[in-house]
Amino acid sequence: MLEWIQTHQQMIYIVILMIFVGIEVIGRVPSVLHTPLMSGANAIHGVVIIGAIIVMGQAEDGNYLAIILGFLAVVLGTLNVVGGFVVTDRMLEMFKKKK
Amino acid sequence: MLEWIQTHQQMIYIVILMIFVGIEVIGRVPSVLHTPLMSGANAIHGVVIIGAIIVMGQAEDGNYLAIILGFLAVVLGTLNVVGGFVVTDRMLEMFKKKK
Amino acid sequence: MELNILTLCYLIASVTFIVGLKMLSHPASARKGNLLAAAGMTIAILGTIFLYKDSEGNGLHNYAWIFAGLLIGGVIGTLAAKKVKMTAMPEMVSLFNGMGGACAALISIVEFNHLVKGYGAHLAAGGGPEFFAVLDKTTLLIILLGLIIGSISFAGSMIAWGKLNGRIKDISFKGQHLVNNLLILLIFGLAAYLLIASPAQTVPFFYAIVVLSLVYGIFFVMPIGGADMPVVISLLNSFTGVAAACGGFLYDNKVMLTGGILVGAAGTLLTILMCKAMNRSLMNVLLGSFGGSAAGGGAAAAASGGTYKEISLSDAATVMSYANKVMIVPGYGLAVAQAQHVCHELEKVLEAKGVDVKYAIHPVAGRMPGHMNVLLAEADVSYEKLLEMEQANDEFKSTDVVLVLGANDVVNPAAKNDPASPIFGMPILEVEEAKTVIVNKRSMKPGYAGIENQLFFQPRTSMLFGDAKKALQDLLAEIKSIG
Amino acid sequence: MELNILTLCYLIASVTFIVGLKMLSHPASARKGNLLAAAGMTIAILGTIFLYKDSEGNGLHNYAWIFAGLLIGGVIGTLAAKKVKMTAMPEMVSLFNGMGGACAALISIVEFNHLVKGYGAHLAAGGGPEFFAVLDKTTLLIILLGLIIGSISFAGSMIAWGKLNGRIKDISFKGQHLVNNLLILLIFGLAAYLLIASPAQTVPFFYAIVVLSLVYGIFFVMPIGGADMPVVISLLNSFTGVAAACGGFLYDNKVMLTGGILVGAAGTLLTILMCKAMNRSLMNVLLGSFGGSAAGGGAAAAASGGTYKEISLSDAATVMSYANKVMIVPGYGLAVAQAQHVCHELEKVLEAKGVDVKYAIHPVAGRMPGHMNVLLAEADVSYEKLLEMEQANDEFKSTDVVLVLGANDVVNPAAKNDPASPIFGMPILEVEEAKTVIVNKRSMKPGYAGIENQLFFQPRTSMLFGDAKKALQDLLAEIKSIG
Ligand SMILES: NC(=O)c1ccc[n+]([C@@H]2O[C@H](COP(=O)([O-])OP(=O)(O)OC[C@H]3O[C@@H](n4cnc5c(N)ncnc54)[C@H](OP(=O)(O)O)[C@@H]3O)[C@@H](O)[C@H]2O)c1
Ligand SMILES: NC(=O)c1ccc[n+]([C@@H]2O[C@H](COP(=O)([O-])OP(=O)(O)OC[C@H]3O[C@@H](n4cnc5c(N)ncnc54)[C@H](OP(=O)(O)O)[C@@H]3O)[C@@H](O)[C@H]2O)c1
Repeated sequence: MLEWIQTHQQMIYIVILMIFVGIEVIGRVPSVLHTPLMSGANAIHGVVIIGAIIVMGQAEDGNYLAIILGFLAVVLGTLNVVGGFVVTDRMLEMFKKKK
Repeated sequence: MLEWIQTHQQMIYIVILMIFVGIEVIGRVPSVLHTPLMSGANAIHGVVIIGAIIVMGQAEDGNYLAIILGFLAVVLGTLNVVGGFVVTDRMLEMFKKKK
Repeated sequence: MELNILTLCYLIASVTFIVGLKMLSHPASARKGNLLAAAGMTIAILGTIFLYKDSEGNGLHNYAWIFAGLLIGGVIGTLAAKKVKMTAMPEMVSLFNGMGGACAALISIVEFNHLVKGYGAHLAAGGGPEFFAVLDKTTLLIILLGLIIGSISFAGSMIAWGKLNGRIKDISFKGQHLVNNLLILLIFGLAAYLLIASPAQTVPFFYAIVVLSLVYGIFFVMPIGGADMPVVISLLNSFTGVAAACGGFLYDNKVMLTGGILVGAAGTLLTILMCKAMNRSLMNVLLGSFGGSAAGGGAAAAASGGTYKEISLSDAATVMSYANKVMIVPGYGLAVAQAQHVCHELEKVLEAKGVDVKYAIHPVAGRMPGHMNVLLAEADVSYEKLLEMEQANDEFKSTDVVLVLGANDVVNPAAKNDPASPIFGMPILEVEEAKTVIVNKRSMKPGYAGIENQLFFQPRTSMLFGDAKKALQDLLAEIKSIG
Repeated sequence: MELNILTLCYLIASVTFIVGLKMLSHPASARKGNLLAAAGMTIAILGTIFLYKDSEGNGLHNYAWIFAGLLIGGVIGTLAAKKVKMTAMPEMVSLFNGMGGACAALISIVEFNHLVKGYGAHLAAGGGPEFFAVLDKTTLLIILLGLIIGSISFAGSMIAWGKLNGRIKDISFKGQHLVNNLLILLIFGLAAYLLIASPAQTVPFFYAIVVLSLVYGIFFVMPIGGADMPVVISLLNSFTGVAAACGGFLYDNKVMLTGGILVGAAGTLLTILMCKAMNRSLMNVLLGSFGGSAAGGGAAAAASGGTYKEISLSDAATVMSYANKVMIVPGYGLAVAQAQHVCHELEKVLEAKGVDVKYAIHPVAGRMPGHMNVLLAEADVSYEKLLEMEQANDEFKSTDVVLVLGANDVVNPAAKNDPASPIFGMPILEVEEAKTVIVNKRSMKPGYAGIENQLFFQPRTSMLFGDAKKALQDLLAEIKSIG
């Protein structure tokens, strides 16, 4: 366990700091923005698409399982990212002040 | 430059995240606390004492310059740390509500 | 060189995520924040496609598949997000969240298959059956975590989606919480077994975990009341964040790690803030006790009560036409009846008569935070006319007529007066301060919290029964006829 | 194993720094936050002493020296911090900050000597004169950065300390800003030369940088008005943070890195917040234009003005004794006269007569943020009696007598009424709303901002001239004699 901390210490620092950042950044959000914020955060975790791209791009030619699952992962991940950002933008558009 | 970023990427992430944390953590401080907060932060950067201890502890026996400078660094660093925390505590003691 | 640029891309993307999320939490900068995060994401995706190299220095292939996937996902995602009705947006978010969870789970499955293949190669090379000797436990741990969390998030989000669009009803059975707890124990037990005991045949165990996680996701969300889905979605959202971060560990990929953890942390806090705005604890929401009892408790509560008086359409039209200041309190009923457009009509007609019309927006009116803002914005109601709770409470004293449209809990004085009430302590809109209160709803039935509302029995209050849209249309006609 | 534990120690310390700083920024948890950070620091220091190993696996030696240093520094630091008077605390902080900067600079000097020795060894081993071929540029860069920033912080803090305790006067000469800019250019030019041009003899250049940095630190702080020192100290504080972080890079030491950057970032923001509270920009403070002009501009302003009336001690004593509510507005003059204890006396005597006495605290009254709170707390004034600006402004209307004690700018109505005034826009205590205002100061001279105060010429205002301590003592005697 201690050794594990030693070898992964940089990662651990990044994770802990990121948790602080995540919590602090949200701290002061007014409740009307809860839903758009949730939606925006939803789009950001769509960054998992990068893992899907790597899986897809590394699938060996004959390995149909990997290709099919990887392809599916890319499609689903893209849905998350693109849909997430677009729907958030639509929500926020509603909030903008009328000229 | 790019290569430098690559080799030090973990450090860079930690630094950037730390900057965000530092800024966010302070964000909502009421102005009466400005001075104690400054004093507390002053004590925290006394962490430089660790560098002084390393310098002192690695000074070769005959190297008087290193020993003297290292010793001075340890003394000054300790002043910063100990004095910093004690003076902050005294300031904050003043703020505590009377029973 | 390429890797160096990719590192820079990821660094930029991480920063845009943080700054974007920060901007998203301030009304003035929210939209730009979303675009900024999207730009960062684009950089990270393009960088990965063109610059990624694995530890042996090989780039990616299967570009046709990758671009096809991006294209299909992108087109469907854009269309779905553009077409969805305003009020159906939480469903949509839930669906997209589920996709992300599924994506994380699929990645774990593929990577597990790689491991198994590696095992095969190891055997073929004459290695012993000690599969686990050749593999890094941390890798397996992370694969399993991503799998479990991703699957739960996927299955849970699908159920939440079904509940929000009404296809799935609340189902709970006695001892369900016990079953759920046993299930999660079983899942983690199996995972620990896989990690520690090094069974000879790991593959079936792995797939058992997949299935059990999916089942747990379903059972987890099933008993929770449909109205609590926004909270559940927010929670599952942070789950998916953690699943994405697992991917970051797996590929030593900083942008996945930071983005995932960011959402995991921010999402968890957001979930808690949402619960706070309803004056409830997260536990209370997850146990489904409050939302669940609403239906049952409701009927009982409606049976009791005092006497109330009704108001005729023409009377209502008259008092509103001759008022100086009218305050409209929209609630869930307005959203259900889709009456926001008629409501805006009414506002314009009254304003033309010189009446000062404003809206009092309670933060948890409706079924998702910001529901009323979004709804009224859709009907082109000007932003300046929407008063937040504190402002509105200052103004009720000087208000002639309050028109409550399908709201109930958010105007229930029990939250202030009755310490025994389940909503006691929730800040409410204090409409009873106004000279006259007209309440439109279809019956005397309670709202979301399933409790009686004394407001309806107060002397200044009169009821205007009927579906919100229908009632407003009739009211509008009456007011116009007054001339 | 030992290294692993040390890593954990550092991780814990980093987290306590963050959490401690966060707690420090909320009144209720501030003290605990300070103790938490101190605990983390202790862990990090002890861990380093006993567990540190360099890259070749050697531990530390010279334990006697280390402990002697810790002991000496610890004893002196504790005594100094315990003995210092409340009002001298900013000086103390400045001094400690300078120690930290000097420590960082010393580390850089020692490490540079190591490098030079390494060069010697390299030559002795028959290496060519290309010193820089064998050394990592990043290391040298970081050594130089730590040196420059640490030295500036040290010299600047010493000047700030001297100014605050009155030993050093503001000195500025024509073109000083130009000289300063040239100086900093020269320093970075030399540093760049050392890094890029690989001169044969680097040592003199290095020490030239040391000297120039010290000179720059002195020149940087010299022209800034003594009253602006809190802002300057806060800025130098964040400098020292960055210098400490350089040490973190040098030794690949995470706790130095995180602690240093944390203070660097938080300190910078704090500096900006401090300037904002005075409605000024950081640039404006650093150029020294405002504080500098105070002395000169003051005399001129005092020459103009209308007519004011004085009040006798006995009249003042009478109106205060028979008032229902008295509000005391403390300012810089109270601190200078050390009149806080008499002031508390006065409060108690009036309260005994049934008068309701409160204090109105302006956020930038005095010469450091929170100055008045600290001062009055020292005299045991109860926390509940201190009203913040907003609360106080709500209460002035219902106040019979406002007693302004050595405050000036913070009650100057020009901040509200006169767009041409340098303090226009600063929120002030609106004492002119009260029935009677009694102002105690020694003369009609202006305060910190060097501008006239119309309040003194208003019909409701009367002046009670004299040193705050003396005047209060006399007032107290009079009130007691009334019986
Ligand atoms: N905003 C959020 O984030 C969120 C999330 C989860 C839960 N909640 C909870 O939801 C509640 C929100 O309060 P609320 O006052 O907006 O709603 P509510 O208390 O649920 O009351 C809505 C009322 O609208 C009436 N209604 C339903 N359909 C209607 C129609 N077609 N026309 C006219 N009236 C209709 C219902 O009475 P009839 O059946 O008699 O017509 C009902 O009493 C709070 O308890 C809150 O805690 C909010
Ligand atoms: N708090 C901070 O963080 C901070 C930091 C830097 C600058 N500042 C600035 O400092 C100012 C603070 O305002 P302030 O109203 O507290 O002070 P001020 O405007 O500086 O006025 C202080 C007044 O006290 C009088 N005084 C001096 N010695 C006295 C004595 N022994 N007995 C009685 N009166 C005496 C002086 O008048 P006589 O000479 O006629 O007696 C002077 O007019 C603001 O302009 C603020 O921006 C504040």
